[in-house]
Amino acid sequence: MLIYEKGSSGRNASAQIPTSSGASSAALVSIPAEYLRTDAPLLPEVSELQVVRHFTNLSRKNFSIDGEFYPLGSCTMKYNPRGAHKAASIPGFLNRHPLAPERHSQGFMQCLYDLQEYLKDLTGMQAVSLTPMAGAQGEFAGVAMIRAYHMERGDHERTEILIPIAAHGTNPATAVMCGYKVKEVGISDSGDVDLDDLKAAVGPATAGLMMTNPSTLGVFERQIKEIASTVHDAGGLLYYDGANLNAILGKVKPGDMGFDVLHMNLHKTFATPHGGGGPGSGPVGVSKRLEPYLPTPIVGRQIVAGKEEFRWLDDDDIPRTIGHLSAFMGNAGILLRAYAYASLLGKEGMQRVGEYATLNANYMARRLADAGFELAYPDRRAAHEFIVTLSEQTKKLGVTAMDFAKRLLDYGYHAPTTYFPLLVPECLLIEPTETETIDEIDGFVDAMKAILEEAETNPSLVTNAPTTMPVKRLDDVKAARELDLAWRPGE
Amino acid sequence: MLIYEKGSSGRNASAQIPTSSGASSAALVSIPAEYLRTDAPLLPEVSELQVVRHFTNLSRKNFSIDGEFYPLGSCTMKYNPRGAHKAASIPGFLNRHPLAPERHSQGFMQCLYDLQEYLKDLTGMQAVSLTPMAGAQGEFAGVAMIRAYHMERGDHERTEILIPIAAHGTNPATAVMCGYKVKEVGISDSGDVDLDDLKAAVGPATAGLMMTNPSTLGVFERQIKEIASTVHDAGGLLYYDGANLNAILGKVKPGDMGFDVLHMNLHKTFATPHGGGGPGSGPVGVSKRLEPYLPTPIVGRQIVAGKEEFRWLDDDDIPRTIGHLSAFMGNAGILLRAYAYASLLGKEGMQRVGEYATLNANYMARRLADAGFELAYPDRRAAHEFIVTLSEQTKKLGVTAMDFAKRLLDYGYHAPTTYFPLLVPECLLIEPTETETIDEIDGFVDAMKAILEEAETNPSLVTNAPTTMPVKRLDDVKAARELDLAWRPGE
Amino acid sequence: MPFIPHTLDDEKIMLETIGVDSIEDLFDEIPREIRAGELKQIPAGIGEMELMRKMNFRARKDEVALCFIGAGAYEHHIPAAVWELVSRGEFLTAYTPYQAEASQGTLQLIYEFQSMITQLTGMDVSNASVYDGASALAEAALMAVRANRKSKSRTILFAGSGNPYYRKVTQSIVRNQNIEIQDIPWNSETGTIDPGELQRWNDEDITAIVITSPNFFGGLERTDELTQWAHARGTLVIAVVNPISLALLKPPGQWGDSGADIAVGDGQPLGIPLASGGPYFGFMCCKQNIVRQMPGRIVGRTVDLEGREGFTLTLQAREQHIRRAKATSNICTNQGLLVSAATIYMSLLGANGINAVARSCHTRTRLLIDKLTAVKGAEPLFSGPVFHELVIKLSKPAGDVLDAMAEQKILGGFELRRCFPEMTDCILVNVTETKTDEDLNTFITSLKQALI
Amino acid sequence: MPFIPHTLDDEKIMLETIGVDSIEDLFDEIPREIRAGELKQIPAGIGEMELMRKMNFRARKDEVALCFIGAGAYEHHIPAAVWELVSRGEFLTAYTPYQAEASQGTLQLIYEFQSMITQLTGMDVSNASVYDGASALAEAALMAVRANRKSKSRTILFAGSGNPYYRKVTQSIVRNQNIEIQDIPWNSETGTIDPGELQRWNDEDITAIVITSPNFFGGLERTDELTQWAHARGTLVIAVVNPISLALLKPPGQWGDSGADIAVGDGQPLGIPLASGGPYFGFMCCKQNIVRQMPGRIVGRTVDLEGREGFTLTLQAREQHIRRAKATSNICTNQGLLVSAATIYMSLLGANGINAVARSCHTRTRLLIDKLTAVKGAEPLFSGPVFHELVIKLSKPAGDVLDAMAEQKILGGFELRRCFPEMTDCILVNVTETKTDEDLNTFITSLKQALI
Ligand SMILES: Cc1ncc(COP(=O)(O)O)c(C=O)c1O
Ligand SMILES: Cc1ncc(COP(=O)(O)O)c(C=O)c1O
Repeated sequence: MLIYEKGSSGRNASAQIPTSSGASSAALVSIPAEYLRTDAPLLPEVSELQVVRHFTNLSRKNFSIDGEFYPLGSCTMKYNPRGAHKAASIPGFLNRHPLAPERHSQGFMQCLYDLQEYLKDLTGMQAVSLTPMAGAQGEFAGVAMIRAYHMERGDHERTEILIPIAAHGTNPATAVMCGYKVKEVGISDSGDVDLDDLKAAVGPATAGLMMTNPSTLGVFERQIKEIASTVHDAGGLLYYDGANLNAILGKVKPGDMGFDVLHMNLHKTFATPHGGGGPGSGPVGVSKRLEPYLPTPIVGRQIVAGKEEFRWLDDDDIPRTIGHLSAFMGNAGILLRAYAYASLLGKEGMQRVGEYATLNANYMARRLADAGFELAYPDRRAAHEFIVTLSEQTKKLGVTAMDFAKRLLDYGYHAPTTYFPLLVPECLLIEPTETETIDEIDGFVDAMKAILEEAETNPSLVTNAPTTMPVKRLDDVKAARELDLAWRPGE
Repeated sequence: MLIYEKGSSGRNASAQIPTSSGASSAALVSIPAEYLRTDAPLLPEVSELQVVRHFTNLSRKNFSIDGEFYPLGSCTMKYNPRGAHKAASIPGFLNRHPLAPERHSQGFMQCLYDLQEYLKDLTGMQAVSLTPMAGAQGEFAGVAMIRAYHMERGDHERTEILIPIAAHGTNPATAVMCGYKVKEVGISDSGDVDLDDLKAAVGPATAGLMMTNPSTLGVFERQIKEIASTVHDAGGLLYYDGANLNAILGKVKPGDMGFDVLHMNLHKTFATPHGGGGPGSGPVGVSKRLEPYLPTPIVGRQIVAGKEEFRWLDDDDIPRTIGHLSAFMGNAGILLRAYAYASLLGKEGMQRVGEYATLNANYMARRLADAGFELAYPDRRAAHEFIVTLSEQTKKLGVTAMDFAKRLLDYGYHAPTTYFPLLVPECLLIEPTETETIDEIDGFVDAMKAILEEAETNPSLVTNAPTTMPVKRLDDVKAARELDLAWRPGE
Repeated sequence: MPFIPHTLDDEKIMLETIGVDSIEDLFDEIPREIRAGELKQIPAGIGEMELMRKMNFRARKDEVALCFIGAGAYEHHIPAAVWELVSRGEFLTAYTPYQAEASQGTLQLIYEFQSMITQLTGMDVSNASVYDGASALAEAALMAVRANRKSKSRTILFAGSGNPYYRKVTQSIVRNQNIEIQDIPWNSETGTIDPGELQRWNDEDITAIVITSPNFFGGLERTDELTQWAHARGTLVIAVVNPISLALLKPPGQWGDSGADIAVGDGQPLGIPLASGGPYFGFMCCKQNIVRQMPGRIVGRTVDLEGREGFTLTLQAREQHIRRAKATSNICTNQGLLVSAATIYMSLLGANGINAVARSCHTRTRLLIDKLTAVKGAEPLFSGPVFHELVIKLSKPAGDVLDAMAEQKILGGFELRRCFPEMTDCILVNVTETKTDEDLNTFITSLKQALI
Repeated sequence: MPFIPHTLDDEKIMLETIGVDSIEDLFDEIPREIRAGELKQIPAGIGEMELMRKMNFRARKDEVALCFIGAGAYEHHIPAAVWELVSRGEFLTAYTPYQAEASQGTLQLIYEFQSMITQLTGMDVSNASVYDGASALAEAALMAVRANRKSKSRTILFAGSGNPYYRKVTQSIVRNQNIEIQDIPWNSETGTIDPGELQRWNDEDITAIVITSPNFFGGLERTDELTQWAHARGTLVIAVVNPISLALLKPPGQWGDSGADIAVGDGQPLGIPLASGGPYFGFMCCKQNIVRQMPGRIVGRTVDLEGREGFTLTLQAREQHIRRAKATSNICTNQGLLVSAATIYMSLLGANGINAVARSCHTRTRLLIDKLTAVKGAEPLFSGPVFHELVIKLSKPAGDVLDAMAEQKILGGFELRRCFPEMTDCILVNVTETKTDEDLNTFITSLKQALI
């Protein structure tokens, strides 16, 4: 039931409504009638208890990390420390206006400065800007910098971005947003980039190559050095999609792989909460030659009379910047959470992230393989994630990857990513993350085994799943055909 | 699964553990070995995520006001404003040490002083002490004051406390804790006290009478003036159990009814959260003659150099006090919440509480009666609560009040209080409270109707309920016979 | 090992199962020569206790007594229930609702959000949010270029009284697609756009016009006339609005005869703390006929196999994960949690409540203007109606005055010179329902002193 | 109408259904002459915004920089997860788990609590809490009188080095039942009880003895000898303990040969904020053989109709709602929410974590003692081992010194004169893991200045 349907005309949560004393209509006279609204918008008319009860109950219809194992590949659904959340919620941070003068912002700015330094170290890049508000915006910033670089050099013929076919959808979409054409590059059977294909594709039109490593196939691109030199030799730049940084945190730095520019997803690698679809944060890091183009503002540090002082570096300081990407300074609160997380982990902790994420993934992959599931790349090490393909089961039993995914919900596990990357048929992309125990992983494997048995003995249990959720499978076709995107009265 | 069973030897939530640097064992040398523990206590060994996930999931196995309509009679389960919770959680309050000097406590003490004044006004009493930590401790304080009063007057023969049979169990238990014998007083068919019985019971041994009004039968005691004079004439004092104050808030003051002493349940009338069984707070109010005995400390106010100052009144100021009832000053945080609640409601709001609590109860009673349920006191006004008796259904259909209660859970409603008061067979004591909407009440009535129909057509649906909860009915006999009160390893 | 639950035994079992000797072996596909050395800039980890201590110390440095800066982010009362609910793990730690059956909570909430925000804006449909108000405007510009098939110019007019930061962000984002932004100058007396100014574009192919009202200076634009001009010539209208104002002021869906085509803004005033600038969220509404050009997630109501009502992501063919290079935008993660907060805020306040907030903001702003008459050397720069924000012209350089006020921990306003170099003695001052009479008096006293 | 959802229409329908004209009619059974007039002391209601403003203002008044007062309530680090979880509506707004099937969350949690606290204390069984440590002691005294059937004297010995506030509360509560409390004097050099002192009661019928360790002065008592003396003569032993200390110090279940009979204390150190003194919770454990004399709720593990594990309130025949006048106590509402916090705290910290906290407290206390040697006019009063608290004797009146320190917002300790009138120049100082080296230096510097 919608909150609208719980309302009743004239009901309200009056403790939240400013008393009318402060809102005499005499003052409104100063606004001529033509500017005023004459009808009232239809919003719910409910009591405070109704609101609390409604949203409490809605929340209970969600799976979440706090409630369930959530091995959603490529999304790094790991524990979001409550301490980081609390640290970012201290009133002094929460009430700070984004345009407060620098001298009333030193505490906040110091956190950001420190975070910039940490991220540089972790990625091996020369400079970092924290402003992009999610991975995709980080990608935008990165490719826009590549473009600015070529443009400034008068290199106008570079109109293409190369992208391996397994890439996340944001990569090609970003390239287009930045005015580029996309050229796809194939993948070999081993999961590495098809070097021949790359060499054929690269050329004077190549502005750059976007890739993530480990790739979205869950394996580390072993020829990365050769790829880098191939692209660089052709005059292109290398973009690193940092969504999979968790896999290699502290183990290998994108800068050392030869990347010129990257973004990180703090809402993945730095454990800031995903919030049911955001907010995120996608800082960008660059090598020396792209530094002049970084998006602004950035926090700078100077020593004044022996004292550390932080100040905003903006367009005046970075005149060739690609510009601002948000009204203020990005998702500041998420940056604070990431800073808190990094502080809690420290340098050893950071290193362990990659280690145990990788350990969990390889253990889980092995156990699933032993249980009879087919790994997409059985001869490769799993990075922090790996792919199971159920095309065999689909063919033989008529039970698809989607059916497995839905049935997992009944077993109390969130489904892995399904049907991505598109390259692998009937696939599940599984990422356990380092914060899960061996017991959770074993439990998941047991559920997969049980579902496989169901699929063999009683497939309708699987194809009709889920049955324990608030709804059964939804009619997506109807949703798209008979668009119902907002409640209207009289329904 | 118990949290213990999720643990693994050596696992921990290390971000919470002080670093060993501060805990060198050299310092421990100053504690001789004979004082030290040699074995480690068995506590869970789990990660922070495991803790968060475990308790998140446990919480989801609870009904609560935030999630469900919870008409538990005599418990006043109404909305607990989040604003009051937040106000009491401001760091300045949360971090204040209870023994901080007065000059660093003025903000806190002012809130308590204000609350004392509000409560005096609401109850019509002369003075208030906030220290009792729940209703039962308030009762203790009240009866202890009655005892101190008689003792000081040398009135040693008064050894009995009179209590109407419908009273809450805490009343007789309290009387005994205070060294009294309990004498029960009967109730007439109309739900009022049986005056003849009272007159027969009262006498020189009478120390006092404890009662609540409206009574736990959900009706207002109409002869209250006569009862008061009967007891007073015999030299006894009148104790008011304020658990049912919600019914008459702002409508009638216990002081005006003739009561000498009372307690209030702030966790009921003042909407502080019940917390799964506490904390509560049970301030006491007294008439002039009991004022010297109030439990300490109390907040006093004085004007010093034109400025308001608050100070603790303790045993030196109130030498005949019955003493301290808690190590510090009662459930301070609950008092702050109650103060916040009173501030939000203000005087008009306070008055409305009684009005709408009564409206909801009478509406619900009428609707249930119309639906064929038998009210215990059909000719009386319901106060904030009322009683339905299902003895008819029990006899005819073999479906008891307990069965109805359990089946209601399946319908998403918390059960009313069952089998209390003991006086009325197969009863449900129902208290909707003023914060529920007509829709919730109608929904509950519909559920009751549906269950009645089930009881008539398919009684096993009701007698086997609940079926949608995490467990079915539990084996209470086994629980009491084969006591299992703590997890031990190897189970 | 913070947050890593592995015991030595666990690790042993796992390594054995995999068939390797050490965790190090799992990285053997990474070429030796690129393996990372030690981290140099990151200190050793600290416990939560030390973290809180450090962060409390830093946060305290930034505390002020009173803040009159608005300029796109506004201090409002946020009901306690909002963040208590939003912080529930089930909202906070869920992801994008890809598995609809296990995400009905978030999905229904977004549907409710779409319902409410379209009511406030008076528009037909809404998406589930974009990053912030500024990037919402950039997306709106790109969307308008896609939607306005008749226009070939890729030229967008920007009413220059709009938020200059939004202007900058839009510029950063759209310039890669050869879109040109031209500014409509504002009248220096009213601080708003004279509709007559548009005449100079009468003969040009203009793809869309961006109208911000209340504008950056708090002024109300003549939105009806501007909209009429645009629609008369096939130019799409992009409205930039403040959601709180919309319970009081004419919503974009009612501008002119047929309403704006796209309406965007920042949702921050709807229950989101200032928090140094984010996370906030951008809202984005449009007319039904161009919904397929909208970027971002959209939730639709449908039924399940048994006919029960349910909610799901819909029109996904617009999005990058399906359409890749042909998507309407690259946006993926948006600002879900903030949308949750706003939805709860709107539910608690209702239309009357938001209207009361808007009225209170307005009345208190008027009160400040009244009190200003007693201050020598400070007066409103513009005539004309404003909503909760105004420009004050000072007799001294604004920077000095603001510095003097800041000494007393009062942030007296936004220094307009930061965006408009010529406005050296002007400040932009915001007053919301949070400012008591006493606060206004404090402001006035402090301002007076600073002007001496 | 804050929190009342009735619209005029609702009200009309309801009144019609009931068959009355007005709400007023529903009160017609209340005699006219006692109906209340207007409320005089209660001001008009305010909104949540104004409330928060007022409360923030008042709370700010009470803030201090550093607090070294312990005396029964101790500042510890509280993991953020604790109160985030406890504040979930399902814990916060549920009631006593009367309907077990709809309260398995709370019930299992209490069972887990009972498991953990009995482990810490080394006792057999625990209840679900009483109000606080002091009232727990009072209940323990009453329980001992019931449990010790052989003793007729109703006399309880109280080791005088115990918490004087606990002593007072116990006195207030037990005196109505003709129970006498006699004090065992403490040795003025060690600040603890000499077991030899007990000889004077050798020939008397003593029902129980109360031993507090660490005692009020932080000193560790010779609990083995005291327990042995008591048990040798049929006297029950009531232990009063600090739960944090129990991961380091010998728990009451191991005192003497057979352990204390009842162990109580305040659970505040386990994740409960100082909060001006409450709500905290009292824990209460005992030996299995006297569990039926225990007051309060107890949760047991059992099975449901289908054999599934489940939890329920048990041994309810001890309680007032069943046994009424014959109940073990009148306690009903206890401190459930705080028990929840403590259970989560203990789960997060584990045995190693609590041990580390205890060690850190101890080490930091020793550090303070070391630093004290540099302060003229301040030295530890007692010899002998202490846990995280100690008495410092000053060369000046304690009140003056503490006042001077308080000027700098440092609460230097508890003024012992408040409980022990003769100790005019002594303060009781507590140091926990929250105090950094810098904090200790600040304390020392401030103390030095105050002593000049
Ligand atoms: C590989 C990859 N790249 C980019 C992104 C985009 O990041 P965001 O959703 O933060 O925009 C994602 C997110 O799912 C991803 O998995
Ligand atoms: C009528 C009545 N009296 C007294 C009490 C005892 O109050 P408390 O549980 O706060 O001790 C209750 C609580 O349920 C009650 O309903």
